[in-house]
Amino acid sequence: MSQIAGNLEPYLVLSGMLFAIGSFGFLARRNAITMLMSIELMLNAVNLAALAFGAFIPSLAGEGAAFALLIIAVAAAEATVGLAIVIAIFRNRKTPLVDEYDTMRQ
Amino acid sequence: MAWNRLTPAGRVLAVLLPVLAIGGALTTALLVAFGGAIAATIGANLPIVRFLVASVVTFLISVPVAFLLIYMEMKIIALMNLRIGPDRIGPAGAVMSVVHGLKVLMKEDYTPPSVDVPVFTLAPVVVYLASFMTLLVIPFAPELTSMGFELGLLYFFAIGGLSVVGLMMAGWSSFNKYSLLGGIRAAAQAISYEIPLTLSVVGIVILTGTLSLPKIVAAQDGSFLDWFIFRQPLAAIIFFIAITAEANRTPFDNAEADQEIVAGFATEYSGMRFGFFFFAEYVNVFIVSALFSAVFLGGSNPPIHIDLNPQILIDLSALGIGLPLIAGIAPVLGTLLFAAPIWFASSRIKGWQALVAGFLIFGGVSTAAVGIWAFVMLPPVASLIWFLIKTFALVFTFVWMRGTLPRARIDQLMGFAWKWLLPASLLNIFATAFAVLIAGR
Amino acid sequence: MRPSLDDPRVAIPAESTWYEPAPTPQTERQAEFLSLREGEMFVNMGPQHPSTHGVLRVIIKVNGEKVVDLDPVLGYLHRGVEKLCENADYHQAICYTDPLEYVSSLFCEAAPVAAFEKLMDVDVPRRAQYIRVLTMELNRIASHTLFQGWMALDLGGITPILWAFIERDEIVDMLAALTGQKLLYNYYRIGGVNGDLNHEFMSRLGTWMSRAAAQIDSNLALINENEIFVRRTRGLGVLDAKTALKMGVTGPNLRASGVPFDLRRDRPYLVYPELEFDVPTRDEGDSLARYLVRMDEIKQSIRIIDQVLHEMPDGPVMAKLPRLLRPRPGRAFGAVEGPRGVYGTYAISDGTDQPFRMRIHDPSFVHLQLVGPLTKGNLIADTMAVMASLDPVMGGVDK
Amino acid sequence: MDRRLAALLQEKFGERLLTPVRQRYDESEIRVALKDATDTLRTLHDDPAFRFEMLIDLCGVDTGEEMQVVYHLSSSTSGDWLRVIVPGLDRVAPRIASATFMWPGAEWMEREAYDMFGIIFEGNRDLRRIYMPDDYRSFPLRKDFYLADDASRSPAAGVRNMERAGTPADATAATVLRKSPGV
Amino acid sequence: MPLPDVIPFIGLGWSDVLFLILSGVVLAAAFAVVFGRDIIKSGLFLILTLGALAGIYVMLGAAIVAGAQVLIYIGAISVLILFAIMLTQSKVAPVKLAFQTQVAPAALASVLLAVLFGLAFGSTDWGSTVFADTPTATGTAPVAAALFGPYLLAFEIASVLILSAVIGGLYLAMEPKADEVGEEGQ
Repeated sequence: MSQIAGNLEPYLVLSGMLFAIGSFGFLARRNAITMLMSIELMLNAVNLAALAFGAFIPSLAGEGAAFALLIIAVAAAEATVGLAIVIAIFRNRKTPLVDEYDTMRQ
Repeated sequence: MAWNRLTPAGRVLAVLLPVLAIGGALTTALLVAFGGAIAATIGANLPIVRFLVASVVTFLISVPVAFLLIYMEMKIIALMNLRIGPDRIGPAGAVMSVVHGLKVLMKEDYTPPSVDVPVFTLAPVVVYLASFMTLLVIPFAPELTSMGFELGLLYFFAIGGLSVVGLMMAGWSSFNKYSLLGGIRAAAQAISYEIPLTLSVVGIVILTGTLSLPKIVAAQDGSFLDWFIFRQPLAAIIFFIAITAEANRTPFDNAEADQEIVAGFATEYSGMRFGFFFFAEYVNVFIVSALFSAVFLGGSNPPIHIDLNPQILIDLSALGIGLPLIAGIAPVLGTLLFAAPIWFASSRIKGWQALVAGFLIFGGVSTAAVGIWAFVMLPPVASLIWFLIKTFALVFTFVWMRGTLPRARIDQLMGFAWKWLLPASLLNIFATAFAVLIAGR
Repeated sequence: MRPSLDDPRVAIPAESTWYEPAPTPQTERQAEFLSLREGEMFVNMGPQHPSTHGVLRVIIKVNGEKVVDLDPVLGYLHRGVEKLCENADYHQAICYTDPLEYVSSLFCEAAPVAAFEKLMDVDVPRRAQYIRVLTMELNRIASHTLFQGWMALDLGGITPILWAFIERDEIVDMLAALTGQKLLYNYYRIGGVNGDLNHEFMSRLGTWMSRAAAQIDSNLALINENEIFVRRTRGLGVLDAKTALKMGVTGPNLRASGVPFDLRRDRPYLVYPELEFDVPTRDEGDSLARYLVRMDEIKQSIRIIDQVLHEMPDGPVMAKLPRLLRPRPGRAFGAVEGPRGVYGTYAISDGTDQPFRMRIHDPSFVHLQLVGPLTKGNLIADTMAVMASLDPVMGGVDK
Repeated sequence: MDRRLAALLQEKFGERLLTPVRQRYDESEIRVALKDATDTLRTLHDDPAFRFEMLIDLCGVDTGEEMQVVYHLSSSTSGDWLRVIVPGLDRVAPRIASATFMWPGAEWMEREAYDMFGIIFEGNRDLRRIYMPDDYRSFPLRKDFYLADDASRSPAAGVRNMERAGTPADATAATVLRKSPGV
Repeated sequence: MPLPDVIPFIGLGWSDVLFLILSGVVLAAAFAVVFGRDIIKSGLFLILTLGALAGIYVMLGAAIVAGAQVLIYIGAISVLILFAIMLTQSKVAPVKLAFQTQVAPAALASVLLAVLFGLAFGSTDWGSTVFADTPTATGTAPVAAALFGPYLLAFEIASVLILSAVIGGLYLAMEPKADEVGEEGQ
């Protein structure tokens, strides 16, 4: 009936592509906040994989969602601290661009 | 052609009537031809149809609800201010808010040149969508819940929190400093108050063991002492304050504080896009009132159960041919009955005036009779009426607060959320959990 | 389309200069004001803004929500009344001054009338003096009740202003019965008042006096004990007595800082020395104190009216004066204590029928200077609370 | 009380007063020269015998021949009011020291006097137009600024403009309509 | 007459179409997040990505995770990110290139990563591990059992982490010098 949505692989492929996009953003963007957003994308990719495993492997029924919830909690903490760091650095250095965060050099 | 001589209304009618006639004929023909098939399809896909109908109905009732609340607010605040309020359009100005809506529709929908057009256009839609989508889970009555699914409360908080995204979009895209300040204020306020809002109902979730709103309402069945406002008073207070802030109402309406930042996020909006913000605010007031009455005031449960159990249900089918006769004769007779004493009462009253008055009185009396009959005989109607009474009592409270209180300052607002409401809600959770442990559930 | 901040192709200039070129600073102070530090921006309020009483424009330099600096821009209501008065004769000059402070215009008449009477050595009949005191105190109550409503309105409360308007309406109607005008009374004349008290005024006044105190108390109960109101005004915009004196502050704003300076007491005019009343003062000097001092003054005004009604003598209400007034050359300064402070008129006569120079001193003008110093470091919302508590009226500020 | 003030003023300032102390009703009036103005004000403010701590009013006066600056002071100890007139400012380039060093509240009143008369108060940090727009060129309360009806009845040839683009230096005595040198 | 299981002409099931639409939205919005020039739009597209992902979570039968996703990710984290953007992206914000100098190696690495994932998923023989043919809905009970059973320690550690994050965030975002004027109006 559902050739795509009924299988595990499409979800995993989507997760992998999302992770790759996120990693590109993390590596290539200069803006610290965009990098944080890319990290959120990667974490969501992991979430998606965990949920897919939980949905398709009966022995992991509860574990997938539990993992996803834990990841969301950790992501919230990460975002809070990350944004606080960005704002704190911004207050001193007046720029959100990471390649200008070269305090050690001066 | 006579087209040029037609008034605007006449032109509308000239187009509309043929369209309606042709459309009606086509629809009838289709129904006759495929009626059975359509009915079968609907019957086979009941959940999907139910969802679609619920969505459409929810969307449709959100507008009259907004109109009603706007009228209520205008009139109640006017009474508190010793003014008359709207009194010209309709009886006691009752149609005023509809006219407001029409006015908003007809105004120019101006887009300032420097705004970020897609975001600017999308923002009011997001706000309105977020507020009306939460209407889906409101348990008006046990039989009248659009979608009573298991995670109703979570859904409510999740979707309700989306509106702040729309406010921030509006604030940012308007390219106006007032809007930007309003958007930032809205975001800070929403993030801060969502936490005590969510935490305050955890005690109830512990007690009921469910996140489903119909089940929470069902858990308060019994007398009014079973309502959660008496079992969780602290949670009720926190929840009430937090929903006031979530709905951006006085004294927490800092996001659109007109004395400070003109209209906040809505400063650059006009026409229907402003109307969306405007309606969303009032729909929000209704929704948070409904949620409060469902969670804390027993929702559709009556305060005290009185088992009337009347057996006066008339079997209409037993009347046979008498039914259309009664339906045809009763209005005429009733109208004459009420008109006669009025006509006799004074010689200055003309016959047609007496007839009109009689017809109106008959209409009122028969509507009231049918309402009382339905209230007694049909449990959903009684539940709905109880639910609406509670909800509108809360709406009145919100309007009352707006008429009474000045606005809190933004730092006092944030400090209150973090320093008082959050610890209090945590305390409430601990106390509830402890009590459940002691009592052994 | 707005150019994107993140777009590498466009170099975006400072945000404040996108549409309106920044004005070139003319003074040291303005240069300091116009220099933005990191994270600061200008927010313009007015001349059309919900909380500026009249057409005041305030440019606020904010850092987030915090007000860093503030620059009021005046002149949107400037009519050149002083120049007009120099080109009118003495009677005409009085009615030019009427619309200055339109919420309490009797005081704006009283000051030039006092100055002109000094120039011409006129003795005002005692009954006229009593009538002036009576009407001025009524007008003071009208102004203070309106202030209460404004104060609440600027803090977001919408009801008190409509309740406050009950009293103001009644007083205004009363004065309209006496003077024929509801807003700009034009009642005082050099050497007396225009017409004796009439029956309608007296009967309305009697009815009103019988319930005034209770009614005003109930109005005060609307807002005085409100927790939000008190929290937003207490400790806000504290003005100490020394600064207040240096800044030339007068009236209730000065008395809220603890200086019992009241012209009615310290430099008596008309029949005030014969009347018994207190000068309410507060020591806190914050917005709440400024509000409460005004509310206390309402009660004292009712007390004064009561005494005036009991002691008013009979007699003429106008002194005998020639039709054409040509005072001797000289200078005179007439001052009255108004609801906002000292209204002064400095008149110079050169022997003709027109004042050679007529300087109008308005307290709102002085008090508006304080908005900047008092709001620095507070939030945007506090600007409104401070401005409302100083109670400037733009008609007087802009002359 | 007032007599005492007159004697005190006479004693303190002596020959610095341009005219004897004038008293009329409850007002006392002294005139000091431009060069003595700052010292006089400071003495009046600081001397424990006077303590004129409140500046009630500050204004400029154009007599048609010269500019004057008039201060109205109020004493915080005795309740006396004093008018200090500083006459003899040049009409072409009126300049006087600012009073903001003692009364910061004089700032706007000096701005107003500058706006209306073109009097430059040296030491005022914010001396710019207050009522008139920034690009306005003339000074409306000067006696060489005509109102419309003045312009029409003026004896000079033709119609004169109400607003004269220019600085105080552009004004000449011939354009002044109404002079009162005596006041 | 119920709706057909397979959409005519396309040959895909309803849930397949839904999945394709949602995953298309996810990928397109994620691309917009990463490649967007306007950072505030990147933030808005991030919200779109997360919302579409929540839809996929619902398809996977994890409604509670979807709710948490919307509540926490969209309602809190994204709004926080937008907030930070509004705070930091003032006029001195970048008038320069959006990408680092190593954009090409980064792209190469990401593509390699994607290929690697694809190879790994393709070559893995799930065989008997995957039983379900359609995603099985997860109620709240098994999640709670997992969270408070075997993963209790992880749960507690996460809560401690959040607490420390709150404290750390407060400390970092505090004003460098204590300027108490007008704070809290006390």
